[in-house]
Amino acid sequence: MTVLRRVVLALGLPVVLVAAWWFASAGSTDFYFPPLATIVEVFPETWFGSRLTDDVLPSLARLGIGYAAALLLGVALGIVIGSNRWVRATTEPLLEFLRAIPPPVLVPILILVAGIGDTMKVLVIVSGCLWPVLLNTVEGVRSVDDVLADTCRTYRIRGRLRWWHLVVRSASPQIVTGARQALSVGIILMVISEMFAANSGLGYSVIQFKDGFQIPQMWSGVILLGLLGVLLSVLFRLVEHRVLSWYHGSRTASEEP
Amino acid sequence: ACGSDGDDGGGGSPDQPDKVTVGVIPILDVAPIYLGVEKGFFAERDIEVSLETAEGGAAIVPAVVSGQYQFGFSNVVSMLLAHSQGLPIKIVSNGVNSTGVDGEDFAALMVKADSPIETAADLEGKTVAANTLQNIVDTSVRASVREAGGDPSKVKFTALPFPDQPAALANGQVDAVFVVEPFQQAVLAQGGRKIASSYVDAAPDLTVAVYFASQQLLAEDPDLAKRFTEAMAESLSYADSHPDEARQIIGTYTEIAPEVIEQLTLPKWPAEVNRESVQTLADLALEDGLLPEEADVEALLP
Amino acid sequence: MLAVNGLSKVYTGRGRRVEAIGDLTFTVEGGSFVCVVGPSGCGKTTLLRCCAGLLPPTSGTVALSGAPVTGPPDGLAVVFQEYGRSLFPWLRVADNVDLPLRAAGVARAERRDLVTEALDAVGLGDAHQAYPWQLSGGMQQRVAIARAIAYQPRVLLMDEPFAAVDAQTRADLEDLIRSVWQRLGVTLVFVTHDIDEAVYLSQRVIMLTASPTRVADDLVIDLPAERDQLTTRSDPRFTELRGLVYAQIQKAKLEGRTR
Amino acid sequence: MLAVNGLSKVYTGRGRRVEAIGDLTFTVEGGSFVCVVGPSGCGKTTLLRCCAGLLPPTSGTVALSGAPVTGPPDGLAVVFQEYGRSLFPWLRVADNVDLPLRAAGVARAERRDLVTEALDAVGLGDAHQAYPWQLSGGMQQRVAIARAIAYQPRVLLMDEPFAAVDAQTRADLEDLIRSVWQRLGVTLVFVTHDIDEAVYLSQRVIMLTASPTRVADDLVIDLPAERDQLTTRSDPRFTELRGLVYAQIQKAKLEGRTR
Amino acid sequence: MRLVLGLAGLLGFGVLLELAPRIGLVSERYAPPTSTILTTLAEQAGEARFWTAVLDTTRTWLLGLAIAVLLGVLAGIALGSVPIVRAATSSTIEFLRPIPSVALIPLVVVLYGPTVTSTLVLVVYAAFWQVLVQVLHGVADIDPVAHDTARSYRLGRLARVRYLVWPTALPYVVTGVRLAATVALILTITGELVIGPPGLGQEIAIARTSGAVPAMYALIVVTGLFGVVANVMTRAAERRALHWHPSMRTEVPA
Ligand SMILES: Nc1ncnc2c1ncn2[C@@H]1O[C@H](COP(=O)(O)OP(=O)(O)OP(=O)(O)O)[C@@H](O)[C@H]1O
Ligand SMILES: Nc1ncnc2c1ncn2[C@@H]1O[C@H](COP(=O)(O)OP(=O)(O)OP(=O)(O)O)[C@@H](O)[C@H]1O
Ligand SMILES: [Mg+2]
Ligand SMILES: [Mg+2]
Repeated sequence: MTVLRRVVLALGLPVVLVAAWWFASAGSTDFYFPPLATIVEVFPETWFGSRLTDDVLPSLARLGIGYAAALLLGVALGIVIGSNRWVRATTEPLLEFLRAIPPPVLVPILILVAGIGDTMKVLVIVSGCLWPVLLNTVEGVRSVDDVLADTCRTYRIRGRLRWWHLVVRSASPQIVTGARQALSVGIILMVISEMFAANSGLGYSVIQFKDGFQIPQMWSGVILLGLLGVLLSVLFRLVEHRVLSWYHGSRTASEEP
Repeated sequence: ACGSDGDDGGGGSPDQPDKVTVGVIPILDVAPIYLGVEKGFFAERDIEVSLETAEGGAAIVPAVVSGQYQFGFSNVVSMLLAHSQGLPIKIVSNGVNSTGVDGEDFAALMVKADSPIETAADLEGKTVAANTLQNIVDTSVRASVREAGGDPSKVKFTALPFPDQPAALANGQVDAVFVVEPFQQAVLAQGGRKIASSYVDAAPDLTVAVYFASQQLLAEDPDLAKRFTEAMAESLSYADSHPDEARQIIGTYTEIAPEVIEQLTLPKWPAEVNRESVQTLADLALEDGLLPEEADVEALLP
Repeated sequence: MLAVNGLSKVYTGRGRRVEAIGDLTFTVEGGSFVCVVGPSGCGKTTLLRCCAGLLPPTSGTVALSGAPVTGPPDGLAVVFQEYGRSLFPWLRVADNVDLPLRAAGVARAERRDLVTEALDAVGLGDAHQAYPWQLSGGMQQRVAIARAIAYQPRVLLMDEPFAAVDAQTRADLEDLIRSVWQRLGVTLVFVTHDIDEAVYLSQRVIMLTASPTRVADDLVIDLPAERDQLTTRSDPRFTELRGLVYAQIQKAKLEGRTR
Repeated sequence: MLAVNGLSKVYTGRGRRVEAIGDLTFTVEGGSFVCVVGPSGCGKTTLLRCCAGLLPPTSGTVALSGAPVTGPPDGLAVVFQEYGRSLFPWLRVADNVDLPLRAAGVARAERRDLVTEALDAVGLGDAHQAYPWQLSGGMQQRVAIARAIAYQPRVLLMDEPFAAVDAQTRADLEDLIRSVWQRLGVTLVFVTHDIDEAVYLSQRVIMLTASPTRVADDLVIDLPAERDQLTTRSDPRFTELRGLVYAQIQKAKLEGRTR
Repeated sequence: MRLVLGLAGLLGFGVLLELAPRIGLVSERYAPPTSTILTTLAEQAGEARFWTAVLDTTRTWLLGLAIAVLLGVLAGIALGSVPIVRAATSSTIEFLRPIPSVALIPLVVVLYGPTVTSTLVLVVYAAFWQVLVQVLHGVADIDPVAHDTARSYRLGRLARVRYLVWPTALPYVVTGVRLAATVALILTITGELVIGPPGLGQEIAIARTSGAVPAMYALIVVTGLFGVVANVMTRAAERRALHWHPSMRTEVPA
């Protein structure tokens, strides 16, 4: 696939959708659905001023830390839980129990434990990003090819080498799936974490616009979140292509080059 | 139970009461409307009210604007903000007022028992929890700070829902909280101390919250709005003069423990909006930068 | 010394009960080269997996140098029949061969030599940097063989290791395995379907019946220790032994059919 | 008729460039039985995959009955070298065999007969209800063969289909394939490493060089159409042809080495 | 055995939460001990209102989940099997995925009112992506040899989806359903909490704004139990549908 083709494919649909939105919303008088032109107009003044450094960047930093922590924790826990059925049987109901608790009721509990500072917000992000990574890792670890597992056993490949070269690598396609899920979940939880005990942040701003009836600004925030998602997914793909090059190679080996 | 069939604009025929849905928050402020429905003040005026609860304005305001609810309950500053952004709404009835008595209001600015903070002026450089920021609570607290001779711009606010504030105060995560009932009782129970009654400081007999409707409804069915206003007025007066019944009805739509209900400081429920207090709030909001320009308070008030 | 005693294995599960191994008893002397032949599905792979400690037998025991085998014993290597699946798709060929050595704590320089040597020996000197899935079936199988050789095991179990390579390469690999065996003194159990190969390679051929599997015959191959493709295969004794094995297999097959 | 014209295939990707097929041109008459032999890694699998329309060639063309092959053509069946991975682990053996027939819209009763017949023919009459992963390697390979036979293709491509089965079963399968070929008149391209097998089975043996692959030799097998394991294999002409193929392969190998 | 272990895990957690306030690690007022929560729960369970709420929530949750899974699977397979469509839509998908449902609440309320429909829309929006992403990755996991097999035997598009794509993606789908189940539950509760259609979320909102801490935790426990039940159900379904999968072969003892 040439670069040009790639760009056209990546931008084609968005361009069409944006155009459709632009024309459909032009002249809209609906308070909650302002014209796209208005949203675009307020976008730079809303986000490119001091908000970028005061709100957006700190939020992104928290997102980065929370995401990374969830990734590490999820993979580590996932390996332990996935490779031992007794551990799995013991922990699964409890984890499912915790998983089902909605953030709006979970956050107050976290506040009790971690206060109202950045730690709490990072924890909120972790509490959401963890699950996709954990679940996918567990399933990935469980479906390790049995011939490969036997190979490791006979060659007495144990300990760190085994964890890395058998368990993590073979689960990595699923781990990557989980990590990709967690990426957007993380952005969402970044917003949710800033609904509580916050007075700055990207998510806080969006919520504040919503509660202050500044609807075009709110829309611009939503768009910013979406663009953030796209940007992070591009970065993610770059990393993924390095990490999973063997996988994509082996999956497309038979396909047209 | 959604009243999407109520906005037909034609008004009810005599034997067909108007079905009306009102969006409220399940807190003690709205006791009068529950009481009014029970007492039949609305039925008398051919209005069949169904009350829908939501956690806050996030859902009530858009629901009223889009005609899903005919009326809604909201605090005054939110109304001012919405109006200033051009949202087509109008206040139709008073909602709830402060008691006007310093130290004996249904809401208070509170600190821990052993806190060095004595007055609102001591809050400079300290963190205060407010349920929402850039809204009525922080505006009122700033008024308290100002009145106590402090610089309100030096107070840090952090958003925290009322239910989570007592714990945050107890654990020292914030220096002060501004809570309403029943959380005022909770903070008192853990030994907290009132340092100001900010709703009282903001304006005398401050109108805290109101009932509102969309301008579309007012234009299409002014009669219904008039009857609703009347019924509300009667409900408010009744509740104000029958606090025991008000307390009793609070027990039906909340989960507040009966012994706590007995101790609650009830707000005032005058029948009329305190117009000056709304204007004062609008001025404060302008001063604090919540509003970009002077609000047209008259256009918002009934 | 590998001692298989009264071994039997029954697979149950998902409504299918297969008595893969009926009752097997035999011993393999330390340092000897034994070939196992038997009809498809008779339980050769199952046997090897029991010997490697990968599969618990239903009854009976396997002992290596007197110690019962419960898990894979030290210094044992297996070339799996499913060679493709036994290679790590995320490791390059050289790393696949290298990994067991790393696990065994061999020094880096020595590892590099062993890997290069083993890959050269199987004719894959130029494929170090390829991934397994970029290789042909026969090449993958040779990687698996190279890995086993580089590991320098004391016991080597090979499950149809030359199934996917051409005749010429096969002959080369046969000689390679024999030289490795002679050089390292490893105990070698080798499953094959090729009767000529079994006779050419080993000191002893164990023939299995169809399942429920028993030992049909156990034949000592009294060919001279020095063998080569041309002279050994044209040795009259070779032809004779080959005929013996063939006849025995035919007999076992017929018996299996009439039973 | 299958016409391969100037076919070449270069694999690129992940830092490895392999000229798997140099330049191949040959035609296979409709209804004929051709065996392809060549050293491991010379591109036989690649060739079959190009013929099946599964892999676009780098240059050159493949045409079937005059129509260029761009995707898998109608009435074509392939037995893959990676037999294990070509069976669907989520389907029972019988369903694996049945699936292509269902896709082809064959009536249920007929399908049942075809499946039973094919599985019986490969000696798996009692494994209908098993899952592929419950079978031994040889049994899996036979399922793949049964699937191809039951499909009754017009063109059948087989990639080392008997690699995992024992000598006796192999002989049976060889006769089975020949009888299927004669009965259905299918065009058969058969990759094998066993020179005897190639000569025994086919009407023509195409020998390939090591990569970059070319046709080393193309030998017509002028044995009588009626063949059987005992008489044909002891036919002097058989021995002669076998020797020819062997010599040619040796030569190609040596050439490849000196180049 | 599994059941016993699972209960032991939950029990251990319960004991932990019982002890934490008892030994003064956290304030009993804000983190009531397990026994108090369970007593309150028992009281609640005696009221019809509680069961109505449970029923309402269950209905919204299951309906939303079903729609999300259905849409997610269909869209995932459709997008995933055609590489060019996948490439053309991926940027749009990545744009839409991180948009938080909470920010959409006013918009949804304007469109659908403060009703169950609004909650459903939020539930479906949030849960859909979880399934979609899993399915997309699952579809990409097809074994190339199996794929070639299907192609060479000329399995039609439908047959390929049914016999190749679907079974390959199924393990991923199961994980997707498990993720979506709790996300849907969370959004159902949140929707009821914020928007206000009847259900457990609204009960939680009332308990919360009333400062009834034990009652609130009792309701949260119910939510958690929902999650546990959902998992038991998906696991049971998985054991049936994926018995052939390597991860299951070791599970069912030989
Ligand atoms: N995991 C399993 N579950 C159930 N049955 C199995 C399993 N593995 C093997 N079997 C059965 O056990 C028997 C012996 O299988 P095994 O793989 O040991 O045969 P083999 O001698 O290696 O055959 P081949 O030469 O074809 O590889 C077969 O009937 C097979 O169906
Ligand atoms: N997907 C791939 N990517 C890169 N190179 C490949 C790929 N598949 C095959 N090759 C290379 O192409 C060459 C021919 O491979 P092919 O599988 O066609 O050989 P073959 O003749 O079938 O060998 P064998 O008899 O061992 O199966 C080999 O050198 C191999 O490394
Ligand atoms: Mg085997
Ligand atoms: Mg090949």
